[in-house]
Amino acid sequence: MKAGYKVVALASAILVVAFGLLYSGRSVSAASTLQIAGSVKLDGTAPHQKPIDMSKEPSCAAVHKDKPVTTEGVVAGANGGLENVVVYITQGLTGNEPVSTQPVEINQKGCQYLPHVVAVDAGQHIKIMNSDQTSHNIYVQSTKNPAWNKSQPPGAAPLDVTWNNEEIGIPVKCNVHPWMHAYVVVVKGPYGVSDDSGSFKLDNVAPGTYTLTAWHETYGTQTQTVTVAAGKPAAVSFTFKAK
Amino acid sequence: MPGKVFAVVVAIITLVIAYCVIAHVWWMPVDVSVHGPKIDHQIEETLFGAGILFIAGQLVLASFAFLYGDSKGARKMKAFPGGAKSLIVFACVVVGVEILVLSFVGSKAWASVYFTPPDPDSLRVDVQAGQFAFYFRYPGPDGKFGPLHPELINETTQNYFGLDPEHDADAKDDIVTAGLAIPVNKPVLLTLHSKDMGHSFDVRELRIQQDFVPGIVIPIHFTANQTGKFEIVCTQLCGLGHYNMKAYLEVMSQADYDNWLKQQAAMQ
Amino acid sequence: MHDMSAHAAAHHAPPSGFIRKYVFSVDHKVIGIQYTTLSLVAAFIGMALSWVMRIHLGWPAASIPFLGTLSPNGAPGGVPTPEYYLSLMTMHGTIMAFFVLTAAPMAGYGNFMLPIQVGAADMAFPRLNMASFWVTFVGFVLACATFIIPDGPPISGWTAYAPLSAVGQVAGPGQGRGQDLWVLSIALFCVASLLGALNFIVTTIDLRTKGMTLSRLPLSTWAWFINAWVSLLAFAVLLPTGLLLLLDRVGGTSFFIPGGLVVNDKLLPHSGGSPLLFQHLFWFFGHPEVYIIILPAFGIVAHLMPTFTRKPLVGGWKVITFAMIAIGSLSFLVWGHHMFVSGMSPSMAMVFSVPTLIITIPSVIGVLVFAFSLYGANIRFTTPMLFCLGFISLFISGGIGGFFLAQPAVDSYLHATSFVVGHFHFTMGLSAIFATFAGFYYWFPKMWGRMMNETLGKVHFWLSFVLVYCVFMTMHLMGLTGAVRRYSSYVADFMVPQIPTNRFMTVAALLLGATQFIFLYNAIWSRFKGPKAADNPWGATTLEWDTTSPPPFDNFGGRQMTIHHGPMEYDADASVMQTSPAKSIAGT
Amino acid sequence: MSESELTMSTGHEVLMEASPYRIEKKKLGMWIFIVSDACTFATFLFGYGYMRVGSQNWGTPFDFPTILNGIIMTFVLLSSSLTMLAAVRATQAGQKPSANKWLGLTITLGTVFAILHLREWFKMFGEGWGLFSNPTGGAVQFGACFFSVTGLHLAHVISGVIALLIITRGYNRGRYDTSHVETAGLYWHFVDLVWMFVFPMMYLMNAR
Repeated sequence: MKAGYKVVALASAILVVAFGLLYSGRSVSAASTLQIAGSVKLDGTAPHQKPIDMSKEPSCAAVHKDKPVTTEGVVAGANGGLENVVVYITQGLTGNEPVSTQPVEINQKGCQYLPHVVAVDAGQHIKIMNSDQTSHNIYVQSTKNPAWNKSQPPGAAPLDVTWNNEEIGIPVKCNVHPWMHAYVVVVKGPYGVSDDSGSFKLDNVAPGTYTLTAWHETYGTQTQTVTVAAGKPAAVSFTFKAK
Repeated sequence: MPGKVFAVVVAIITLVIAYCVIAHVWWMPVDVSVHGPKIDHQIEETLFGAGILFIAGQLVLASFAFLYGDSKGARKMKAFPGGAKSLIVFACVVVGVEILVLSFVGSKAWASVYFTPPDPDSLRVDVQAGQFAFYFRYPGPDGKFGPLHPELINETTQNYFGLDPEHDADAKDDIVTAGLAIPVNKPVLLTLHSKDMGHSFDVRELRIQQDFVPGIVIPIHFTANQTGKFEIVCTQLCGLGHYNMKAYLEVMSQADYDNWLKQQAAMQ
Repeated sequence: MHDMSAHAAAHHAPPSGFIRKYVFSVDHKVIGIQYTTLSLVAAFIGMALSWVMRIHLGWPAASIPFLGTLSPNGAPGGVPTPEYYLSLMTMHGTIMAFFVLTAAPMAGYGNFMLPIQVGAADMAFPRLNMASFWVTFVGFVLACATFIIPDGPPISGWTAYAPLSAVGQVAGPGQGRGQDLWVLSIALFCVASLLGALNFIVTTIDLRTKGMTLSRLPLSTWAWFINAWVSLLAFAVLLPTGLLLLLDRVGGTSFFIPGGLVVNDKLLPHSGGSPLLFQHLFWFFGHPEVYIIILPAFGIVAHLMPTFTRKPLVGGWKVITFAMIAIGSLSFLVWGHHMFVSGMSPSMAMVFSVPTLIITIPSVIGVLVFAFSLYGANIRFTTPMLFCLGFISLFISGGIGGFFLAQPAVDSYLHATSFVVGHFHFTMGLSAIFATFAGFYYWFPKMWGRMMNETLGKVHFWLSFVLVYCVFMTMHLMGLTGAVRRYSSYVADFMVPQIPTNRFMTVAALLLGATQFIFLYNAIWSRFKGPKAADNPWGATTLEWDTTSPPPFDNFGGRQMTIHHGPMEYDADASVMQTSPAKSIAGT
Repeated sequence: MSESELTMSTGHEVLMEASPYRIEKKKLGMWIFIVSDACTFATFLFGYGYMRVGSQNWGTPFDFPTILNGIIMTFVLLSSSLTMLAAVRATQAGQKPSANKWLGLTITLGTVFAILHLREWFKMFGEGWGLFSNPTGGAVQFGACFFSVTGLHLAHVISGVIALLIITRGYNRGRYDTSHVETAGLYWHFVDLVWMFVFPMMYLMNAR
């Protein structure tokens, strides 16, 4: 019986070591492709965003009757963060970054596009879904990619679409509900979109020096260079001045 | 034989239709406008006059088909004694009278809607139609509408009219809403703009239907005499969202209206 | 001159070789059959489109079998998108109004029968005639091609109101290449109709055989002749309208596009045009077009009824002919009644309302003549005669609707409701179709030399007649509730209660469509297996029945016909009608 | 066509009901065509009038040289009508040589008209006129109306010239006869008549 304890102890010891090795191995592999993390700040107070009256579409108005939604031209997040800023790399890429295979989703819910701004790799798939009881039309006013305009009745299968050329800030709108707007940013290489606290991160960045560009639908673009050294994630921060 | 069957079928069809109309199986909705009753009366009068002609015509046709089947020579054929002259006279007189009555009374109804000038102190509301929604603009406290700048129209910032509050004093207090609210028993003057296509302003309960024509401003005026919530729909084909281009008309008491306008002003 | 008689001989010798004989034939009979066949195909296509619309209206969420695979873009999973519904609506209207109702009773039967009825060997300009068919054919192909191109068919309705039809792709799906193709197709159709009308007029004026005075013309010829004039003027206006629209679309002009248009937040570069100009031009064509469709129907019914009632029409050829002339000429003064609520000056509305009401007088006279010609007759209820009776009944029902829509005050409520849809389906749609059916059953023996099956024909009539009322009279009544047309689904709350009504109409419409296959089967079966037709199976008195069925290449086998009295003039006792043209027409 | 020649050659009235207009079908056909073509031109001119009345800043840009050019064009086209008349007379009299002379002259005048017209067009293009551009800052409809209306007429003139060439050739080869020349003459006179509307409405009304 005692031998049994020994066996268990030994086995567990081996397991611990094994897990330890595995873990260290993962951290090593992580070190080889770093990430750029950072945050976007809004300097000043965001302009007044008008509330949206959806009374035209009762089913959607019902969804928001507690807190009316507003326009999303400038969405200021917690502690001065600026939401919906797309950060991507404009210089320094090797050109053979892998296209993310994970499809991005845009949901039409309560007569809003969720999310309001999406970024994708050129060629990455986007799933456009309609969770409303009304039919929307999706008008993609792209210029470097073929523009299209198509209705999606309630309960229709999601649309699976891709954009093959880089294009920044493709306006997407629904004519049936003129207040519905979204933007698609098509880039090559890593990208990040700032969340409600203004923070973002770009994954799988090889060490090197890059020019980062931050794009916002209202405030336009900013660029800065950042160097990603092996071993530690680079931190950057953008600041947009409220106009 | 087929003649008799035809006669019976036509008679049945005629009676069923007559029943549907008389029994109001399908009928007009409640009428909430001051001028509406004139139009309703006109429709009913036409239903009556034309209905008589309809029933008479169908029954004449049916009875002739019933009576004059092929007798294989048993019955000598005879020409219609009245001859063509009587038919022509009948047509000219009966239809002519009908026409005179209808256009006389009808033009009165039409004139009452379109030829009476709007009440000078009527409530003015500006309507902007676009693919695929209506937006309404109230002049605000100053009672003046700011000028429109089409190049400024921007749906992302909800600037559906193309107002420029920074530079136009009159535009500062304009109130833009997604629904039309009006006080009951108050004359209303709408000015219809369209920013893109031809649209139409149709409220069944008001008995008003008027197209928007891009490039020109079309005034229409009416007075609603009952409170309630009614649908404004577009009846002029304007694109893929035509079927869902609508807004709501709310006729309220003056007090409710004032509150509503305050809320809307706060939401600007 | 001698070489010309050689020409003449060559003309009278039928062409050899399949292509010259059946495809690019200059023989008016072949061309007539080509037109009729084209219309038949078009009619079934248009009908299929209406089925999809009806099903979608009755059961908006229903997935329609095969549709998902037929057009995965327009109807993913078989459920039509709103824009696809509008495309179907547009193409249904276009195909039915132009390629069926305008083509079949006029170009189809007219081409085949008019030269024979006036005793000519062919149309005045056979090559022109061939050209007009093939131009029509290309136009039809272009119209159908809109379904194939990625852009899809236009969504602006058969009226193609500017600016929706003029500003291009930004206006919505189908408004790019689709609308371009549509305009081209209509322009081609205009050219073809103009050539056809020219041919009809010249043939009727110049190629009448000895003794075929105007007073002795068969009433169908009269109708085609009057109608040719109306088409000549109407299509001559639609053609330039289409060209101007095309200029606006591709040339960057602004005839129909006003300034300051903002579509999808884009300020368009156009300025100064007028959408109302387009409506005026379109309806100046568009309303005569309605009569272009109904006049041949009048003619066919007037032509058939004496044969089957065995007695002349009340008032002989004069009354009905002058009624048709009056309708034809008044039709150019009424276009404004389509624009009562479209921003035209209200006083103009009253001006237009008067001739619109007045035009009912000749129409009523026509109907009365038809109805009272039955008085004291010996009606032979053959299938063609039944369809004639159906025409009269439907035309009464449809005409009644005119009293409503002719009055601005009433129209301001009924405009753009399903009442209008029911009204024009009765008047220009189903009435014309019934007369076309009557003509088809009546002339089939002459065109193909075989009789059609009477029993199937009668079944076809009874079902069609009842179902037509179920569909389109219901539309009238539903219109009283203000149910708006051109809506693909019931987003407006007040239309939700009409869903059961729509389901009833949908079922009836599907049955009505199914009924037409009885007709199709009857036609195809009789074409090959039907009993051989005599030269004059109906005992009619016009020239087309005084030759073989089908007629020889030169129509009368070299005989030069001479006419001694008209189709409705009889011997001393005017009560009995000749049962053989031989008596009324002496061959020389 | 040969059908009519049969009837014409053997005498229309013998076999056929007399044409109420006593003219054979080719000519009648041309008359009918003229009726419908007149409607087409009328539509264009109606559109022009509608545009003109509807716009505030129409402007009358044509200076004297342009009007002079227009007058010369009018003169050329009118005289071509006369030469056409002479050509028809000659063919009726069966004098081939003089018929050829007159036909040739008509064709030349028609060509000269077209050349003058195009020259003026290109001059205007040079000044910045276009279907949707107006260098004087007036209504852009001007270019649209001017070029579409005169363009339609020019197209008629050019196709008329081509038709005349073909007919002259056929006439000399004996393939076409007097009736063809007469029919062509009808068309040519119609084109002139239309110009009599186009010139005042498009040029004189827009003269400074």
